[in-house]
Formats: sequence, structure tokens, C-alpha cells
Amino acid sequence: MNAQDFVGILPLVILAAASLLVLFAAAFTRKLLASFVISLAGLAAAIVCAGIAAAQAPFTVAGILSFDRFVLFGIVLILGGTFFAAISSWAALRGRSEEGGDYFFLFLLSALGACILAASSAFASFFLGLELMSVSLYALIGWRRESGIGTEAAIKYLVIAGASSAFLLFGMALFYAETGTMDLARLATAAPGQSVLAPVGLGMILVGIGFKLAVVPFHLWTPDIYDGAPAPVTGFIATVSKGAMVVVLARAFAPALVGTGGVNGLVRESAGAVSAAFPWVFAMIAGLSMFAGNILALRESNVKRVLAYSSIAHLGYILVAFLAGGTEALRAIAFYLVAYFATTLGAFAAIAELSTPEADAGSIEEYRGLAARRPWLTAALTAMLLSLAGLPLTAGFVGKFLILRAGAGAELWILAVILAVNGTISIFYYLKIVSAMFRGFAEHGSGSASEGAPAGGGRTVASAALRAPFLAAAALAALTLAVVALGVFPSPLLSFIGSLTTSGF
Amino acid sequence: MPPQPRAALAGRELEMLTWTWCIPALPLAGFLVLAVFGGRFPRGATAAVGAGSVGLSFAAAAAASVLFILAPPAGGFSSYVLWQWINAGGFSPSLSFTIDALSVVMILVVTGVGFLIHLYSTRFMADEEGYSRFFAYMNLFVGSMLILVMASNLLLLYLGWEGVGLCSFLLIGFWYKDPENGRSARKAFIVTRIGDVSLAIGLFILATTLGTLDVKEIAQKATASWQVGSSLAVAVAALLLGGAVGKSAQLPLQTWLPDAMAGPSPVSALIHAATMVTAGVYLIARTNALFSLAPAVQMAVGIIGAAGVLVAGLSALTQRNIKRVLAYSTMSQLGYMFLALGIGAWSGAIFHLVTHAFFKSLLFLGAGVVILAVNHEHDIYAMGGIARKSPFTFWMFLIAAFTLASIPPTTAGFSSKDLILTLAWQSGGAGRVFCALGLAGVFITSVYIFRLVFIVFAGSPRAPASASAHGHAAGRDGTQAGAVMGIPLAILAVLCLAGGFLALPRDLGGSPYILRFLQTALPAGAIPEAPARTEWILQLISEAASLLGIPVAWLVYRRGRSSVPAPAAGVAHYLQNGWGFDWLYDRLFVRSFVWLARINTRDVVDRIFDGVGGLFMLLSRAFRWTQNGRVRWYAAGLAAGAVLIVAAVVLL
Amino acid sequence: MILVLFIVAPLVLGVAGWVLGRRQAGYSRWCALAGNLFNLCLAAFLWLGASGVLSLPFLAVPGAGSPWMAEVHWPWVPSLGISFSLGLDGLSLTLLGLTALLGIMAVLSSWTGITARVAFFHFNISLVLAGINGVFLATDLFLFVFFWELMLIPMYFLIDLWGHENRHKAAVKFFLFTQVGGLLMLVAIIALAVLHEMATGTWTFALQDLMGTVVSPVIGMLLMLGFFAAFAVKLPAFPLHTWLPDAHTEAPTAGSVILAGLLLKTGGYGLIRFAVPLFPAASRAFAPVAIALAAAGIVYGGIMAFSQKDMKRVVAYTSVSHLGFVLLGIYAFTPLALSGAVLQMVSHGISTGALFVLVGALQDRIHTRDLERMGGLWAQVPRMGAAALVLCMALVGLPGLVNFVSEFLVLVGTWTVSPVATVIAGFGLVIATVYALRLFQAAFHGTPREKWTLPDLSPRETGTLFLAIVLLVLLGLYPAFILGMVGHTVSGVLAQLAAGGAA
Amino acid sequence: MASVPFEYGLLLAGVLFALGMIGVIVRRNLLFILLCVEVMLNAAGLAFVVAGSRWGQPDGQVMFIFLLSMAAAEVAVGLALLLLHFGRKRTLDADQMKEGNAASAPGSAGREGA
Repeated sequence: MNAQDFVGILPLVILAAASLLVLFAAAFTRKLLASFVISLAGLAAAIVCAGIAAAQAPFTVAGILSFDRFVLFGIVLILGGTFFAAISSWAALRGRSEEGGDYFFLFLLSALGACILAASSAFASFFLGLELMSVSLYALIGWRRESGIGTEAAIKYLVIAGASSAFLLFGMALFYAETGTMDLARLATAAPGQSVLAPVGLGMILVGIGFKLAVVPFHLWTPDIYDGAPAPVTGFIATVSKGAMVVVLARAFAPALVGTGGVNGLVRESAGAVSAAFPWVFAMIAGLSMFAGNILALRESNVKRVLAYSSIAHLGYILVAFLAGGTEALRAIAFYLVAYFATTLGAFAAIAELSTPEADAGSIEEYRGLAARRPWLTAALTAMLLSLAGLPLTAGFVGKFLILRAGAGAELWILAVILAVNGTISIFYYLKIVSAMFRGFAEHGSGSASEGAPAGGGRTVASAALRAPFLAAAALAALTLAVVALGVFPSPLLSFIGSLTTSGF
Repeated sequence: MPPQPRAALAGRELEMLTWTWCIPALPLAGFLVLAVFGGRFPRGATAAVGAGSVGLSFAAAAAASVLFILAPPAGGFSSYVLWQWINAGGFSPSLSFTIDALSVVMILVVTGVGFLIHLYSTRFMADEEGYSRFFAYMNLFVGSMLILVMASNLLLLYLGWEGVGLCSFLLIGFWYKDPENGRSARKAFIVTRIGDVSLAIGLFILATTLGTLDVKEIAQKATASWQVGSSLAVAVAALLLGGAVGKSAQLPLQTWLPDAMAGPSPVSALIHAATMVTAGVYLIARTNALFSLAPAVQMAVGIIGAAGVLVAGLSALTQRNIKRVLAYSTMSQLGYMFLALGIGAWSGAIFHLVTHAFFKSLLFLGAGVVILAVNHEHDIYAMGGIARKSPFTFWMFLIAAFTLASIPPTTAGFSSKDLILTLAWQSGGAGRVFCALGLAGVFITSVYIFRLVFIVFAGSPRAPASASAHGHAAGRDGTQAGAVMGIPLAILAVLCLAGGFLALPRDLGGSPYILRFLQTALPAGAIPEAPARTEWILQLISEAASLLGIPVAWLVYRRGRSSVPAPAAGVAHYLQNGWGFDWLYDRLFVRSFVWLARINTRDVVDRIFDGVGGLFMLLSRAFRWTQNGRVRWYAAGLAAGAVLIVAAVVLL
Repeated sequence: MILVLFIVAPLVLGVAGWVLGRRQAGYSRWCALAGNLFNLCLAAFLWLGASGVLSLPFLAVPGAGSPWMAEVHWPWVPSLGISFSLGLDGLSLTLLGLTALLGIMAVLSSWTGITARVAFFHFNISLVLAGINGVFLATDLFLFVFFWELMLIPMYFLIDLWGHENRHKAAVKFFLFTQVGGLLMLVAIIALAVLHEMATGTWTFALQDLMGTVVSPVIGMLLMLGFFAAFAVKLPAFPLHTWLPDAHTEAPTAGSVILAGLLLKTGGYGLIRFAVPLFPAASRAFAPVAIALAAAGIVYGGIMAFSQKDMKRVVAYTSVSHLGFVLLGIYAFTPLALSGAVLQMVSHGISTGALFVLVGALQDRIHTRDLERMGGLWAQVPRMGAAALVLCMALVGLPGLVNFVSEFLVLVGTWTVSPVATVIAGFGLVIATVYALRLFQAAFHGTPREKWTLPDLSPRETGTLFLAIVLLVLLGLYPAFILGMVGHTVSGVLAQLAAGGAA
Repeated sequence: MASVPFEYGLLLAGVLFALGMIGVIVRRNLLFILLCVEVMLNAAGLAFVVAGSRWGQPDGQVMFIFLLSMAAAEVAVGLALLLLHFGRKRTLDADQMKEGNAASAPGSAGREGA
């Protein structure tokens, strides 16, 4: 492999190296700080290198990894997400530093897997990245050994993930058996063969992908895992692992959907897909995910589970843009990913803020009256929730706008309307949380102008003794600012994304 | 804002009429003053402002009419624009006033009678709380009424029209503490409002078809562009009539007037006798051109009038409440005016309006004194012997009664009513029927009014509580009406006696001054001059009828209630309740509306939306069982999804 | 440029008030007040310019060429064809003035009522007013939606935090209803932009550009319905009105004032500014339905108003009834009716706003809104009673008050189009009498049902209400003041309609 | 000697896969569930080998080796987690793992309906 390739995979190399370093550090010092700093440094360096590598994209590495500007963008996103997740992890982990090192080791490993997944261009690398990511996640989800929920969540995730990757692999095998190729790019464009093997294989691969995206009907596991895993890990699962998969999906399947076929309100017929059914399958998945996610969240009273359901719906939104196909759609997806990353990470960072090392702040009761006690944190979380709800002044609004625009551009009217309707349904449960946080805010005794004293009673979140360490607070502030800034001045990012995808497909 | 005279009407004397905007402005100013500072004024100041503003406005009105009569403007009218009111899409009515014969007569009546009644009230209301409120409302009323009669376009007229309605509402409910008064006030406003809406719709048609609401222009354009009896004309006239019957308490919207007597007596005198209730008559006379274009509707006016004469008269026969008697009497007299309008005797109607203003307000003011004398007792059967207690009031009341019954030597009622009857006869056809009914009405009229006179003034005091218990109150207010209350009575009495000379029948050597004067504004009508013979025959008949009424009343009612023949009792009860219109309307409209409102207090539409929300909640609950936390079930979901997708891929 | 001040001034002062208010709550009141006063002066200043009293170089003659007197065009998201464009014409100027006025009334009405989180309260007030001003000024559809949604959040907080008993439910309901419409409108806007892009190859959300877009009748109707949904919910039109009574009833006084006085007007404004001009043909086709809805709303709202016990609910339902006139006037498509509709927006804003101030004052004193517990209050609070009387007469549409002029114009203008609807609406006037008299008499006449002892209006309250009443009378006697100002907009819309109808 | 057509191989793999899947669904014991997951993975591996043999490429076997190592890792983590779980619950009954939902029983949300 030549120097150029090396520069290309430099981010991955750095990440791997960093994880090793963390391992060593953990062996020598029990100080959490060391491994934490190393991971942050590694991530930062990797991001920089990804930037450098972008200069010579697109290029491929050993035929199993192919980088173009979009992939590198995705990688930067993944690394950035990991970066913020790591920071909020640090806040959450303090006081239990003994295994901290291993935690960050797994964290980096998982991120590495995500990067490989995003860049993969062949079945092998796809599978490798996926598993690297998943296996480390098993351990991370179950990190809180003393909490039963954590372990259970880890086991559930392991079982379901194992089964789903079995589906994925079996699908790959079938596809390979039929077409003789293991090239991801051919996945969608391979000519339909005689037998049904290839389509069936494709379908089973979709199962694997759908599982990671947690879209209907592969969404069942989501709330339990979100609930069980520590908040930062949940944030990581919600953003990084899904983001990586979205990148793959966009690259592997988007070509199939840039069809010029007849238009019929729901989907556009795909030109080169192995089976004409796929657009319909995707459309169904998108619609069902939007509805299922939002409707399930309506009566949910646990904030983390609410976010789990809402993430199901959000992936449905993304799929709408994905179905639209074309450059516009790709840009919409890219922007939405950024917005979604910032918002979700922010939300989980806020939750991590409110959590104790033992357990996370789940039940909405623990958020009641938060505004009077932690106004700034409340403001941040409110901003995140409003962004998830897609209200203006936030990135979520622009993202939703772009997706609708892409959908309308492809004349996916029905899906667009479904999206609008769901946007409304979702308002209900987001507002429920906001309203809970502001409960009693403007009532007497809650102090007039300044913050009131914590209204005690039970293990309320804010009485969680640990105040945010500076770094985590700064990260949260940065995310909030990002969310608002993207909502008000989206053009810089938009033009950047435009520069990414003009080459696009 | 300075009035800008219209160029077309340049000329000295017209210039001088352009200040007439102050005639309505003065009472309105009085209203503003009282409304803002009234609370802090002593009663004297309040009275000064309240009565004084109307007095000044009367002076102005008098001056204006003198000027007008001395130097009649070209075309018999002078209009001037204060300012453009509305300007939208070519529709541009302005705030403009017209002075012509008709409005001159009206403003004189309104301000003149109005001033007398204000004067009377300064004493009558002396012991009431809300003294300044009373005069504020009264001034507002006079102002609105003046706007109504001076307006040169129907939109401005409508403004006054609604304004007087509001004041009527406020004054009926003046004693607001009693919910019953509130109910009567509300009823009055709502029932008249129904007529108002019909009037408004009439205005819509005029505005959209003729593009103007100016009375003069309407007259010209309508006659120019509409055939006689054309559907539009009929529609408009009918709708205006709807407004008129509402305001003038004619069938079928008459039910509010008797209840309106809940207000203080001066109010009844001014609003529900002399001025506001005659607004309908004024409106029809104003828009006579339209009614001439719609003979059917004009006939309807006549029929309504004739019917009103009898219906109300008979009801008046049976009332126990002194003011309700007078109220029904008012309705029946208004019936005469409508009858006159129905046969096209515009000037005759207005003439009767004027005389009626005199005697009916006198009757009400007299009744007010009586009511004070028996300290707020309204039941005539609890009265009696007032004549001995307060002779002055008795004589005043008697004069008014004679005038109402159109018996000489009082001239006012005599000449106006006979004029109407004669013209009705002359107009032939239905007119003769009207004339006959009118004559019947004359008889009934004298019966019910003298029934009242005998029961209230004759005999001996029936109510123990009348003089003895509250002797002082009665003594001060009642028996000697007191100068402040006496003078207006006296003046009105004089007007009753002499008013007829405005237009004495020709065979009595009179000459129709006022009619001629009015005919500069109102068309003479196509009714042929009555030969002297017909005239005096009719006069004889009507005189006979009314004179006959006196002994009848004496025989039947001398001893008050006792002498109502038993079999007639049921009928009497029926008549007493105003022919059951109230009962009917209550069943038909009021209850159904209230029922409609009650059943839907919790907006049914809202239930629908709640249902939608509930549906989603239900779905949410329904789907939650999929989240049962069992890993095996999740795996099953995975498998099922896989099967579905594969099936889709294979089958599609 | 000067237009931006309308939005920036409340924002800046709102934030300032928030910051200062953390120390000393009083500051935030003054800041909010100052923001509105500034806007009022600004509006008055521009008004003088627009009516030719002052000659302002930066004010174009309305109607000549561009419909705007003044414009702002700043690039915002060029890659999507989105720009920060504001435009001022007679209609917007009128409504901006109304906003500032009612803003002042709102702040004054809650001067003493609000005691908790005063600073945050006034920040929200300023924010919602800024959003409303933005709505009245935006000429870029994306920007419009942006402001449109922006209004919701602070209003949500106003209801949810400072409202009455059932505030949480009411706040969410308000938000959801408005949001459904808003998102459907967003879809419609995007679809319109897409169609425009397909036709011309350029992305734009500018109103003037999109107006020309030709769409098939079916699509046009669908898109128009998307817009109509948003505006009909906000207006509110008949079947979609049910969020309003709850929101009005639960909101704090200032919230109710702003809701009734301004937020509802954004619906009518949207119809006039966007729904009709963008889809003339579809609007024509849809007019009969809209007129039917309007007539139904007028009567239905009236009956509901009569049947309510809660004073605020009564007023809320009267709003449903009166905004039916706005809808009626807009879809009659005659200059008279349209001018009437605009005037009705102003008159209803002032009168109902004042009515809510009054009801709020009453509730602060006796802590109930239940009409059946009141009665005979006049004896104690004659000044309040007098104000209530005038405002109830405004509900009735008594001549001499501007409400009469607007309703009369609407009905005259509608007569030629649909006599039936006009008659029904006229019947609505009778119902208006019924409920208005009930409202007034139940509270102030009759015998007191409970022993209330309450002070009469304070000078501040008196001043607020007096201002409103004087305006009602002055405009009632000289509505030309406003009719002249909005004349160009009205004729412009109708011209666009005619052109579209022809095309 | 005659070679079996690769479809049969795939068919065998498919049957194995189905067996594994069904096992995951029906077995209550977590250990067995893990085993069944392994079966599924191995079925996939077999399929790869068969497919590779069809094209005469090594790729199939390569994937199989990947797969084996991954399965090993997964089993390692899985057993560790099972130990943790058993240590607390003293049971490996999969249906007992429902703590996650205890926190979020329906209700409390539903009351304030839209």
C-alpha cells in the first residue's frame, strides 16, 4: 500500500493506536484522566487527519475500503460524536475510575468499527466494522454491573444483534452465491438474476441494516437498550452506530433509488435495483417507523425510552430523504445527520448530567420542576427537545425542512404529509417533558427572579450531588450553541455539504 | 370638526343652517360631561347639564326652524356634509345632516317634548340613586334621536336608530337591581334588534343595487330604475317595514313595548310614547318613495296599522297596570299612523305623530305623578280618588284623555285623527275598510282611556298604603305636582288644546298649515280632496263613537274590577296578555334557542378532536404490548420482519 | 432597513428586560413597555409618511410598481433560495400598529397581576410580539413559516407557566392545533417552491416570484388547502376553533389579550397575504366552502358564547363568531367585504383585547370567572361596568363603534356574492345581542349573588380601557383612517385574484 | 464423483438457520438462546462456504473464518454477561428479564390526552 492510501486510512490507524495506548495507560495508571485525555487526543487527531485525507478523496484502500468526501464527512461526524459522548462519559464515570481505562478502550474500538463500517465497500469490511462496533457495544451497554437493567439490556442487545448479524451474513452469502460478487456497490445495482436468491439475500441484509437503524419492524429492542445503557453510551448508540449505517445505506442503496421511473405519490420506481420491491419496502419501513416511534412515545413516561422511540421516528424521517434519492436528498441526509447528532448527543449529555454513577435519570418525575433548580441545563435540554420536535431557531427545523424539500422534490407527497402529521404527534411528548421541567416554575415559592431552592423529595435529579464538571458543561453548551446556530444560519454548513456531494452520485 | 357646506347649496341662509349639527351635538356633549364627571357632580349641576343641554338644543332647533320657514332653501331642503364617514370600494356614505320640513318638525318635537320631560325628570327622579346616570342616558337618547331624524343618509339614520335602541335598553333597565327590569330591557333590545337587522339587510340591498344610501338620491335612483311593484322595490320596502314595526312596536314585533314600562315614567313618556317608537313612522315617511314603488308593502303597512289599532286597543281595555294601559294605547295610536302611511297620507301620519307626542307624553307624565302619589303602585285597582287628592294632575290627565279620545274642546287628537280617517275614506278601496276599523278604534280608545280615568281618579282611595302611610312622599310629589313637574304638564296640556290648529279640518274653517309645510318634503299623495259633506259626516260618526265610549266606560268600570262580566273574564285574560303573542314567541323562539345552547354547552366539535387525541393514545396503549421486554419476543419480531421483507421481495 | 427594527426592538428590549429583571423585576416591565412604545412610535412615524403628512425618502408610493412601501432583502440561505425579506404595505403597517398597541395593553394589564418570574414573563411577551411583527412583515415564505412557528413557543410558555387551572392541557392543545396547520402549510410551501423550481429551474421562496407559479387545478387546490389549514386553525374557522376557548380561558390576561388581539389576526393576514394571492383560481373555487364555514362559525360561535358560564369562554366564543366575519369578508372577494374584513381584524383586536383586560381585572378582584357567581356588580364598580357596557356594545356591533363599520362593510360586500350567507350572518348579529346583553347583565345587573367587595378600576386599568374605547369610537366615526391605508393592499389582492382567475 | 448442486448446500444452511432462529424464539434458557444464535451464525458460515465453492473462490472460506472469530468474541462477551446476570438473578430464564419495562408502566403519560 502506498503513502497516499496510508494517509487515507490514517484516521483509522490513529484511532486503533489511541485505543491501544488507552489499554496501556490503564495498565500502568489507575487514573481515569490519562486514558480520557488520550482518547480525546486520539479522536481529535483522527478528525484532523480525516480532514487532510479529504484532500485526495475519493480513493480506495485495498479494495475493501473506499473513501469519498461524503464518507470522510461521515467519519468526521462519527469521530465528533464519539468525542462528545466520551466527554459526557467522563462526567458520568468519575468516582468509578478503576475500569475507566477499559471503558474508553472499548469506546474507541467501537468508534473504529463505526468508521470502518462507514467506509466499507465490500462485504468483508462491512461485516468486520459492524461486528467490531457491536461487540464493544455489548460490553459498554452492560457497563453498570450493579444495575440489573444494564446487564439485561446488554444481553438482549447481544442476542438480537447476534441474530441480526446472522441474517446479514446469511443474506450476504446468498447474494454472493447468486452473483459471485461481494462488492457493496453492486448490491443495489446487480442485474436481477434467474433465481430469487439475490433478492432474498438482499432482503436479509436489509434485516441486519434495519436492526442497527432500529426501524420498524426491527425496532423492538430500542427502548430497553436505551433505558439500560449508561446515558453516554445510549447517545453513542443513537448517533454513531446509526450514523455509520446510514452512510453505508446512502452509498450502497442510493444509486438504486436515483431512478427516472414513473412517479406515484409514494415512491419512485428504482431503475437498477435487484428487485422492484425495494422502494416499496423502504417506503413502508419509513412510514411505519415514523408512526410507530411517535405513537409509542405518546404514553411513555421514561425520558430515555421516549428518546428511544423518537429516534425510531427520526430514522423514519431520514429514510424519506433516502427514498427521494439524488444529490438533494444526500445533502438533506447529511445535514439531518449533523442536526440529529448534535441534538441527540446534547440530550443524552444533559441526561448524563442529571444522572448518578449508579443510575440514570429516567422517569419524567425526576425532571419535574427542574427549571427552577438548574435553569441552564433545562434551557439546553429544552433546546434539544425543541430541535427534535423540529421547531424553528433549531437545527431540527432546518433538517426537517430539507427532508421535506427532498421528499417533495421527488414528489413523495404521501410520505411528506405523513412526516408532517408525525411532526405534530411528536410535539405532544416533547412538550410533555418540557412542561414537566417547567412545572411550578412560575409559581410562588419558586423564587421570583433568581433560581429557587431545590424542592427536595425523593431522589430528584437535580439533587444529584455532582454538578457538571467544566468540560462536560462546556460540551453541552457547545452542542446547544451548535443546534441553535445551525437553526439560524444553516448556510455555511449547507454550502460545505454541497461541496461534499457535488461529486456525489 | 368644521362643517363644510356643499358648493351646490351656497347661499347665505343655507350657510346659516350648516351649524345645525350642534342640535344633536349639544345633548351628546351633555352626555359626555355627565358620563365622565357625572359621578362627582351635585344633583343640581347634573340637572342643569342634563336638562340645560336639551334646552339649548331646543333653542337651536327653534332658531333653525324659524330660519328655515322664513327662508325656505331651494328644493325645500338643505344638506351638508360633516365629513366622509366610510370610503371603501366606491361605497362612500358621509356624516351629513339634512334640514327639511320633515326633520324640522321632528327636531322640534324631539327637543321640545324632550326638554319638557327632562325638566319634569329633574324633580321626578330627585329621590333616585343614579341621578346623573339617568340624565346621561336621557341626553344620549335625545342626541341619537336627533341624529336619526336629521340624518341625510340611511346609514347615519341607522346609527341613530341603534343609538336610541341602546338608550331604550339602558333606561328600561335603569333600576338594574331588579332582574325583572333587566329582562324587560333585554327583551326590548333584542326584539327591536330583529327589526334592525331586517332594516340593515334592506340597506345592503339599497347600497349594492343603487350604490348609495343618501335618502334623496335613493328616491331619485329608485324611481328612475325600478318599476312599480318590482321585486327589488318590494323586497327593500318589506325589509324597511320590518325595521319600522320593530321600532314602533307594531305587529308582529310589538311584544316588547308593554314590558318596556318597567322604566321610569319620564322614560316611557319620552322614548316609548313621544319619540323613539315613532321612529318607524318617520322611517317610512322618509323613504316614502320606496313604499310608493311597492304598493303591496304599503298595503301591508296599512293592514298592520289597522290591525294594531284594534289589537292594542282591546288589550288596553283589560290592563291593570296604569302604564301598560298607556303602552297599549301608544301601540294603537301608532297603528293610526301606520294606517295613514298605508294609504299614502304621509303628512297626515306625521301630524298625528306630533299630536300624539303631545297628549301621550302628557298622559305618561300625569301617570308618573299618580304613581308617585300612590308611591310606586302601578295597579290601577289599588288606586282611586286621586282626583280629590291632586286635582291639578287630574285636570291635566283629563285633558290628555280627551285629546286621545279626540273630543273637543281639545283639538290636537281630534284634527289629526279625523284627518287620517277622512283621507282613509277618500282613498277608497281598502281605505274605506281602514276607515271603518279606525272608527271602531276611536270607540275603543275612548272606552279604555276613560276606564282608566274613572278607576284611577274617581271613587275613593282603594289602596290603604296610598296617602296615609307615605303621606309625606305623596304630599310632596303627588298631590301638588310641584312647579318643576307642573309646568311641563301645563305646557303639554296647552299643546293638546291648541295643537289642532296646526291643521284644523277645512269645514271647521281651519287651514292645513303643517300639512302644507310638510308637503315641501313629503309628496302630497294622490288622495282627492274630501267634499265637505263626507268630512263632517265622518267627524260626526267619530265624535259619536268617542262620546259613546264615556258612558260605556262609566257603566262598566265605575266600580273597577268587580264589574267585568264573568263570561268575558277568559277573553279579558287573553287580551290582557297581549293576545298571547308573548306566550307564542316564548315557545317558538326563546325556548328553542336556549335549549339549543344548553345541550351543547360543552362544544361537541371539541369532543371530536378529543376523540382524535384519544384515538392516538389508544393506539399507543395498544402498541405498548409489543414492548414487553422479552428478548425472545424481540427476536421473533426480527424474524417476522425478515419474513415479511423476503416475502415482499420474492412476491413483488 | 427600518422594518427590521420592528422585530429587533422587542427582541433586544426583551432580552435586556430579562437580564435586568433578574436583579429587579420592575425593569423587565418597563423594558417590555418601552419596546412596544418604540414600535408604536415607529408605526405612527411610518403612518405619517405613508399618508403623505411627512415625506419620508425611504418610503415608496404604495401601489406604484412594487406593492411595498419599504422592503428589506438580505441573503439568508442562498443555496435554498431563502432570503430574509421583509415588506411593508398598508395592511402590515396597520397590523404592526395594532400589535404595538395591544402589546402596551398586554403589558399594562399584567403590571401587578404577574408576580412570579416577572422577567421571564415579559421576555416571552416581547418574544411573541417580535414573532408576530415578523409574520406581518415577512415576504419570504420560509421566513414567514419561521416566524409563524416562532410565535408558538413563547405563547406556549405564557399559557403553560402563568395560566390558570387547566393551563397545561390548554397549552399543549393550542400548540398541537396550530402545529398541524403549520406543518401542512410548510409542506404546501415547499411543494410550491418545488413546482416553481421545476418550471423555472430556480429555487426561491419569495412571495412575489412564487405568485406567478402556474399549477394544475388539483395541485393548486391541495396546496391552497395546505395554507388554508394553517390559517383557518389560527383564525379560527368554524370546525377548527376548539383550541381557542381553552387557550383563551387558561391563558393569563396578557396572554389572552395577545391571543385574541393578535395571534388570531395572523390567520386572517395569512389568508389575505398568501393563501388568496398565491392560488387565485383555487381560492375562487374554494370560496363557497369558506363562506359557508364563515356563516356557520358566526352563528355557532354566537350560540356557544351564549351557553358558557365562564366569562373568558364567553369572550373566546365571541371571537369565533366575529372572526367568522373576517373569513366571510375575505372570501367574498369584493373590495367592500375585504376592506371590512381588514377593519374587522383591527376592531376585533381592540375591542376583544380590551374585553380581556377587563375580565382579567375582574378576575384579579373576585378570583372567579363564573358568571353565575357574579351579578349586581355595577353598584360597586360603576366605572368597570361602564367600560364593560361599551365593550359589550362593540360585540353587538353598535353603530358609532368601529365594529359596526367593519361588520356592515363585510355584509354589504357579501350581499352581492351570497345573500344567504349575509342573512345568516345578519342573524348572527341578533345572537350577538343576546350573548352580549347576557354577559353584561349577568355580571353587572341584577342582585349580587355573593358578597363581593371589590375596588373599582385602578387609574392604570382605567387608562388602558379608556384608550381602547376612545379608539373604538374614533375609528367608528372615521374608519376612513384605516380604510384608506389598506386600500392599496385590498385592490392589489383583488387585482391578483382577477388576473389569476383569468389565467 | 458427482458433486451436489450448491442449492442443496444452501438449503441445508437455510434449514440450520431456521432451526437456530426458531431456537432463539422458543427456548427460555439464555444459554440455549446463545447457542442458537451461534447455530444461526454457523449456518451463515456454511452458506458462505457453499457459495464460495460455487464460484471456486476462497472468499467464502475467508468470510467463514472472520465469522468464526467474531462468533467467538461474541460468545465470550455473552457468557460474561450471563454470569453477571446469573450472579444477581440466580436464573437464566430469558422471560424474567423485564426490569427495563418496570420503570415505564403505561399510564401517567396517557392521562393528559391531546
